[in-house]
Amino acid sequence: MQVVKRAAADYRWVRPPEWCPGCGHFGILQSLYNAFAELNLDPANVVLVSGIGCSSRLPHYVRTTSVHAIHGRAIPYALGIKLANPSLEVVVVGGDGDLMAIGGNHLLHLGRRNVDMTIILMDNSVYGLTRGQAGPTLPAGIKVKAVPKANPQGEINPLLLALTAGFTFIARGYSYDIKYTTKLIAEAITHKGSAFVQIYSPCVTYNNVMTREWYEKKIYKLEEADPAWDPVVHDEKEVDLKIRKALDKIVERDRLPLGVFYKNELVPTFDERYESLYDPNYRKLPPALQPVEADGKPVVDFEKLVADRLL
Amino acid sequence: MQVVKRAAADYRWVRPPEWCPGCGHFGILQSLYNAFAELNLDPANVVLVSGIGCSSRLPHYVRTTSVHAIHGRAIPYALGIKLANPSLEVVVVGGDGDLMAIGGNHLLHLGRRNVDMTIILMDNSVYGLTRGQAGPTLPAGIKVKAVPKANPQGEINPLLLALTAGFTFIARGYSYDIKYTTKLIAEAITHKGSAFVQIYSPCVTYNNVMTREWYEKKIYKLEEADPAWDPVVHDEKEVDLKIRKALDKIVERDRLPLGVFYKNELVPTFDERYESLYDPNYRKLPPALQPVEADGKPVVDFEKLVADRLL
Amino acid sequence: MRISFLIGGPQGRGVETASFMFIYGVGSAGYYVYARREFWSNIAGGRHSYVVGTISDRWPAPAPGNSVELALTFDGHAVLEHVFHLMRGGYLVYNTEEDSKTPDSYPMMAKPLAERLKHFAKGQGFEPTVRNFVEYLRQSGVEVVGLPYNKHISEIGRKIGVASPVMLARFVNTFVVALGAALLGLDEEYVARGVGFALGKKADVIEQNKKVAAEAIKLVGKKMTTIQPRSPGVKRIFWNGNEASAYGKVVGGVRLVAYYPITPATDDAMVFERLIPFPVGKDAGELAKLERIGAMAFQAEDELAAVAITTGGAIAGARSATVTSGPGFSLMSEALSMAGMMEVGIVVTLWMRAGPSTGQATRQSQQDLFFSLFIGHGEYPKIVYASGDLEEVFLDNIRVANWAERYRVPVIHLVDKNLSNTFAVMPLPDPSNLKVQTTPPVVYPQTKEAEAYPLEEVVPPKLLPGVSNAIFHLNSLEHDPEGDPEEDPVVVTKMFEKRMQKLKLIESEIPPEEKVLYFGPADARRVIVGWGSTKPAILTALEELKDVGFLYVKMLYPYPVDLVRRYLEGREALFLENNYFGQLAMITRMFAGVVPTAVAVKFNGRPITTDDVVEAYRKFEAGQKTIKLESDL
Amino acid sequence: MRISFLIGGPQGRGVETASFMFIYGVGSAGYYVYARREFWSNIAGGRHSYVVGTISDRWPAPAPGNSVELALTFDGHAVLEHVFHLMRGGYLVYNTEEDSKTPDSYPMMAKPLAERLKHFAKGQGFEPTVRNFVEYLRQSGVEVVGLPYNKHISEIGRKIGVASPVMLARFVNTFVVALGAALLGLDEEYVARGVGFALGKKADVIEQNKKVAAEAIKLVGKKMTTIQPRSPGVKRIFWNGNEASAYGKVVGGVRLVAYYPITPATDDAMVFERLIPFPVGKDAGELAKLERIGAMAFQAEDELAAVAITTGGAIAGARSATVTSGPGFSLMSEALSMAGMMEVGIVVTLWMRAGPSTGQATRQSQQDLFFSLFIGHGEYPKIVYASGDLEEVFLDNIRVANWAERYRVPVIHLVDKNLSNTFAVMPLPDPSNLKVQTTPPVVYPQTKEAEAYPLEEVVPPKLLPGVSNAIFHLNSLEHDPEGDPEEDPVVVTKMFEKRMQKLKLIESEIPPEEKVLYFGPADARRVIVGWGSTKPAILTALEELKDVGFLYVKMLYPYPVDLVRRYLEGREALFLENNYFGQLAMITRMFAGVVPTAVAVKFNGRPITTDDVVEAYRKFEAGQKTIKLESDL
Ligand SMILES: Cc1ncc(C[n+]2csc(CCOP(=O)(O)OP(=O)(O)O)c2C)c(N)n1
Ligand SMILES: Cc1ncc(C[n+]2csc(CCOP(=O)(O)OP(=O)(O)O)c2C)c(N)n1
Ligand code: SF4
Ligand code: SF4
Ligand SMILES: [Mg+2]
Ligand SMILES: [Mg+2]
Repeated sequence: MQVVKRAAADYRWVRPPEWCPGCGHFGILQSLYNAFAELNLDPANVVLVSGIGCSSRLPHYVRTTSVHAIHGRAIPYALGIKLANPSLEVVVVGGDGDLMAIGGNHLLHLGRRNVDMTIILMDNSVYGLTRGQAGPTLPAGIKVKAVPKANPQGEINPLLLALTAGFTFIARGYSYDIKYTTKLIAEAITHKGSAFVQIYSPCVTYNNVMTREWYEKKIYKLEEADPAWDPVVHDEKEVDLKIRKALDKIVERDRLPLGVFYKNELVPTFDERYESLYDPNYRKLPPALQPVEADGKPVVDFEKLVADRLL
Repeated sequence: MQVVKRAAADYRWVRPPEWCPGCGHFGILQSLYNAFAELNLDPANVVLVSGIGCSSRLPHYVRTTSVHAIHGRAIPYALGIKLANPSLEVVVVGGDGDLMAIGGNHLLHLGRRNVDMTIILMDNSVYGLTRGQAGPTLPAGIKVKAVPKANPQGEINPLLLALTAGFTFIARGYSYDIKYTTKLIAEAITHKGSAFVQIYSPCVTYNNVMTREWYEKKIYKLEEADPAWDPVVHDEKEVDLKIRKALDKIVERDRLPLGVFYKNELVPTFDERYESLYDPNYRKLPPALQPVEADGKPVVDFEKLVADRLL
Repeated sequence: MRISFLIGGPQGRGVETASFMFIYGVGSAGYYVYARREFWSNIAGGRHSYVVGTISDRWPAPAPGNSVELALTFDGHAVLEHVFHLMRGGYLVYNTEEDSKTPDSYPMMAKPLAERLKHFAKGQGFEPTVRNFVEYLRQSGVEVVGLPYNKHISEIGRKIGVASPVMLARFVNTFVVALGAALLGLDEEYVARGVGFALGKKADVIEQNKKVAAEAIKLVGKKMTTIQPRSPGVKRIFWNGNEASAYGKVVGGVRLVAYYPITPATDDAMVFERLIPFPVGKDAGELAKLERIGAMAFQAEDELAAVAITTGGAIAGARSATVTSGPGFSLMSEALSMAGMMEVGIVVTLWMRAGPSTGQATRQSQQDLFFSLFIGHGEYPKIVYASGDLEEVFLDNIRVANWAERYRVPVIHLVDKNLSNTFAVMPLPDPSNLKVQTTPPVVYPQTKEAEAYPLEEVVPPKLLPGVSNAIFHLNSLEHDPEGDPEEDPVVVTKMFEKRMQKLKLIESEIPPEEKVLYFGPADARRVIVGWGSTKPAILTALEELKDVGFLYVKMLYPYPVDLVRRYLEGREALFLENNYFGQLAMITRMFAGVVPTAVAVKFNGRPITTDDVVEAYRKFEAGQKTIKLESDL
Repeated sequence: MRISFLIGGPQGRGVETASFMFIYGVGSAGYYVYARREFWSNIAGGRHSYVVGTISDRWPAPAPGNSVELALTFDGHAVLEHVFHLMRGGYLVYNTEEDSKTPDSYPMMAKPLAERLKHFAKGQGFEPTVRNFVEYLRQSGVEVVGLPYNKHISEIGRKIGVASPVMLARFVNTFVVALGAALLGLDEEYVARGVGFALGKKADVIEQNKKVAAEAIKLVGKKMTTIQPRSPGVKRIFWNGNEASAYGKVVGGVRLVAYYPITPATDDAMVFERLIPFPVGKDAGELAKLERIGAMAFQAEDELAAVAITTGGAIAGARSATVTSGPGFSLMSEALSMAGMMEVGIVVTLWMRAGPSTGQATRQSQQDLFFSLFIGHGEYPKIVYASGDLEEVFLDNIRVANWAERYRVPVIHLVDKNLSNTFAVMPLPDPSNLKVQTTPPVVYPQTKEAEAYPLEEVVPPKLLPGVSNAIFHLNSLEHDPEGDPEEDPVVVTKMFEKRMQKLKLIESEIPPEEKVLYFGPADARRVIVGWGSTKPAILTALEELKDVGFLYVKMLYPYPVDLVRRYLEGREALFLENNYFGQLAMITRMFAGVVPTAVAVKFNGRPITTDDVVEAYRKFEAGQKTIKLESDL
């Protein structure tokens, strides 16, 4: 087979994005194109999965296979796809409302499985598509443009949640910094295990508080602030230390660090666990790729299957 | 009014518990009776709320008002009760399956509101009532009695989740240590804000790994190991430090600390926030206690209500 | 008097604001307006949005049909969208600066529409430019007011001393609205009132826009009509369906609304939230000493939580409601079954939109009738009730809140996208004929274990935690009178029947006129049967269709079998519905055994218009049994 | 030949194991057994559980009625539970050591039952002791075998050299089962086979228990009958409904099962999981070289995830199913609507139990028919199909897996608690008449943007990520052929109709004999109409009720209107259902316009028995229109 080298433009779908001009989500889309090109992913082997939200429309602007599912459930749909065919490159994108409010439980339970897929949180701290209500990452007391009152609910830190969930790659980017975001997304995709990337992505229409200016005053890069920063677990024994170091940065609130907080490829992935516990051929012959009949006859030997039940 | 002093037995319901003999849940039940008695709670002013599970049957064994709701939703039912009438003492009990698997999202979103109520997790790392499947706190690779294969999914640390969620009181007990568990529950109930108590509660029928012996080899008490242990945030400035200290203990895995990990009463409760942002009379005249009509006439002045819309 | 209009332009860029200006402006001249908004399910990004409506000197104002007399367009895209929506003799206002554009100039125009337009132009032998379509309209008898908008606005800016492009851009709304006002013979004062309503009461803003309006009006040489400012003699309100619903909740005593945002339901909750704390009336009994009272509006993490919080609120004793649309309603299935089992009365205001699944989030349908009737596993009593216009939306909110408390069942209140986005200037409804009916809680003098589910009472006593001095157990499991789990077959049967007896109780207590209404001649041989928001269109069509009856069904469950049978006995019935299956027709067959003569359906995401009703009826008269409606305005 | 039996004792303490021993033991003597388990919805704690069934030399073995000929009881509680479940001439085996106990001695006995027993004893003029009830039974013509169990077991222990109380306690099951074997004239060999099956094949355990059995058998002086060991001449299987379902999935090619535990569905998934990896057959084409192949069994965090994972699996190309019961099914509403919209074929095996809400988690009902038909917001195509016995459960699993792939719709496979807990020794079904039908995926030679929803094809092409070399978009929003969001009214209408045409396709392709079956005389004037697990009881009753037909409906949606009309035309129809509303009767009226003559329902959480069918039919014959069944075995 001929090796194709694809460019970012090769991942652009025919239809143009329908976001408000200036929306942070454009930056993430561009970064995704770039990362896909950098990794030269086969667009027919990538499955982009999303829920519902402005952010969740992203797959329609990308030239890869995609599933635009229902609100909050992108992760389990993606998971089903990946479980059935682990050779696919599965990437989930979604908003803070989608992935952390209604979809919070699936995020929480994905990490602990360490399935080899990537979650990209397009975080604007509001519900864009339903016209500007508070998202779960909006701090208490802030009143955004379109709602009548200030937020009486506190915020959740997505990275702390990812760590709690057991994600083995945890990073944070900023949508207007396309180069950096590209790098983080590419790293997340190549990571072996469940990867989580939060990307600050201002909603220019409804979030009049957490704006470009607001973010740019607070963000900094981990590796710039501390050139010795090394989030990678190189040895089992380092796990506790690296988790504690990551936590230390994750709970930072006044300034907002960007970069990779934690990365551990020593945890077995779900595939690996499944092969050792259930089915040694799992990756060779996964559910989606098995023939189940030959000339209409089941491939399974029924009598052998029920042997211990026969009288 | 006459002051009644109630004893633990005053909270015992007429029907006996229907758990398997030796089940850890008995210890929690007794601790709850004790704590209620210690605090002398009015049983007609307490609402015990649960979902579905062996653990969730607990309210039927207690002489207080209770709501035995559906699987995974105890928290939002309890929340609705508390929001409508904040003067009630609302306590949620439930299993690891109920509160952390199907109900994980509600736990995640309760903490950030800091509503003044208590969650008691009766943690046996299995699904008792459905006959022994893996619960979300069962470590990967463990095979419990009634299931065909070892667990391919990792565990979630309930305390780390509680901290992520924003609970302002976080503690862990052990069901066979009734005295200690009583103390923790009483503290949780008196805490001003959202309180979370995890209680190890072995399932003698299905969890043949995490047994009494297993736990008793690992548990220790924070304040015994470190007499200077002080989980309380006494000053706003201490928050970050105390969170980091709590995290340090929460992520401990080889041994299992019991005790109070974190306590912060400086965070405004939801009532307080709601009063300042929405309704200054909220606690004086909450939704459940307002008359809504007088002689069949609405108490609200309709024309004043729509004044800005009249032509 | 009746003038139909539309205002169209790029979504999210002021066309909604312009519509408010126009409607309020016309309203402030003493008229009634009935209008509806159509928009795409994304925020901005260049899609086309419009408002279509009717101005009238009487109420109810007629519902719009498939074409209008006056079209105010913001850009060429809007002209192209509405080429087939203009009446002969109608007026088109448009921007000549877009004359040379074609469907392909508007990347956000729906591709199939662009293709249809090009195909049409080709058939007519012209290039598909805006100019040519306008010319085609002119030849079809449409009066055209074409002006170079930006050029004029710049000139006006110069006159009134505004040069910044940002500022000038803000005048477009006022400019277009003023062109409309000019055609109606209304002066700048009314445009200014619209501006005041839509942009806020700042005097300088109003003054400046008034000047813009005055200048714009001068640019129009024609007049469609002259509508004289008048005094309608009644108090009027400008609101939409979401707002009517929220006001109904407040008046009806709802004090807890938990919700998760979803189109087109969110605004019901957000208006409720905005209104907190509410003004107290003079006759408010013990509350009268307070100026304002509060309530709980709560944004939940999802709909599973929203309905549970709502149920919790009701358990504690607050009148509680949640608002949602199809996807969220689906998520409430399990909890509704529980409310039925646990005997907790809650209200779910269900704003139907076009499904299945995410479907068309901002489009109309009545697809969720079946699902509302049978939602949730297992069998339990409930009420399903539908509103058909804004007055009903308001008043029915009071009714359903009463019923939820009275019967302790989940009450599903069916409304839809069409109602949510209906904007009307209409007489202020009078809620005083409708009582807010509550049940006092049981209060024991001494703490007491109480039966939550006594077998002798169809509706359990109102026991409230912290109020009743009672200790009681509520349960989602099948239970004994104490509320504790029970599987004894005898008790189980009794408990099941006790719950189901509520259906009979509901049937017997709710008066017939709140269940079905009949319009038209008592002896009509043919009857149109409908429910929900098709009501105004059907009533409007009835003015044209003589000798036809209209059986309007509000109570969907428990189904008013006897009433429906009585009205349909011996008549031919055309069922008219905004869904695919003809769901009302089917349940009528199931519950009442009445076989529909014909069924007309529309499932393209657009509401049934007055013209649709007439078309369906003509086909029905001609003997057609299944009729598909496809108009697109 | 037919012997009915029950085995009752304290739940969670061996009575289930004893039942397996007994059933397998009798089965190993060459007989068929059809039995059902009843238990409470908590794990242990002292509730009463039992198995009731029939032994027969033919298959289908008759379904049990409301009383049995042989009752093996473990304790006095069990005697009291079954006082009214013994036939005249039947045999009761009980422990005389409990003679002096009364209902109040058993704190876990359902209070209402205890009250009824005490009331009955009072009416009869005796103290409510176990002894007196046994005496009452004796006087009613029941043969009693009363033995002091523990005394005998200790003695036997002494004989065979076992003294430890723990060990002795383990012999109770064998002891009681052996007493039953004695009455049936079976020797210890068959008890030992039962022990081998229930406790494992360890030779020493079997040997020891065989000795216990031999001793126990000697204690019984009476004999009901002597059933001769026989050779039935066909391969037989011992399984229950959950297992039959799991085997059906494996054979039918299901390779991904995602689930969240729930009674009575869990075992379907857990058996599937246990069987991984599966043995490959010799005719397996390219797979034949492998010995075993794998599959994915996945325990999700909740049912929202379970159904989504299942759908994801199907999108990737695996035959995928989820298993659940009412509460979990409710949570799947939104995702089912999406599967309909996105055109993904999945199977939901719905194990119905008694609702509403948590209801009675371990009890029987057919309450979820309505909900299955109309689950999820919006209108979309689906299939709802029901199985009525274990063979059907197995074979229908293959059918529904085929259909999900063929039509790309959600398929809801209705089974119930009654089936899940039916244990049978029966002929091994032969799946070879049923094809496993798959569609090959489209594979492009070169990467290509492909239409996921071409308008010309009712069922979309099978595009698989990573396989088809295709780039395509799937969407829960209304979409154009490319799968991108579209709200153009013309395209929307076409897409909607295209999806709905599947219903017609399904109707035309699935053969009539897979939709309805008719039993009994072709010219019967009266017909019983039923669905699902009432089938065996109705068929058994038909042997007694001459001249009656039985119309058995398997396809519930799309409803087989023509077939049902044809069979019911001109006949009187009694609908018989395990729910409150008579749901099949109602949908038959809705879809087919057929008015049921009478409806018999049972909603106390217990299945409809053969005696119930006879009772209902007698009342129907006598002209009763609505019949409530209340038997409790
Ligand atoms: C079950 C369900 N509930 C609610 C909605 C309505 N809804 C659509 S998008 C959205 C939130 C979007 O917010 P987010 O995920 O943060 O994305 P953003 O638009 O901010 O990018 C909501 C609540 C829905 N589609 N489905
Ligand atoms: C929606 C729904 N799904 C599944 C169930 C079945 N179910 C009942 S209890 C339970 C889990 C119980 O586990 P846990 O909460 O840990 O309590 P435990 O029995 O271990 O105390 C499940 C899955 C249900 N009742 N409802
Ligand atoms: S509403 Fe906000 S998130 Fe949505 S497209 Fe516009 S700017 Fe982006
Ligand atoms: S099954 Fe486990 S959790 Fe349930 S009652 Fe028995 S021991 Fe307790
Ligand atoms: Mg967002
Ligand atoms: Mg548990």
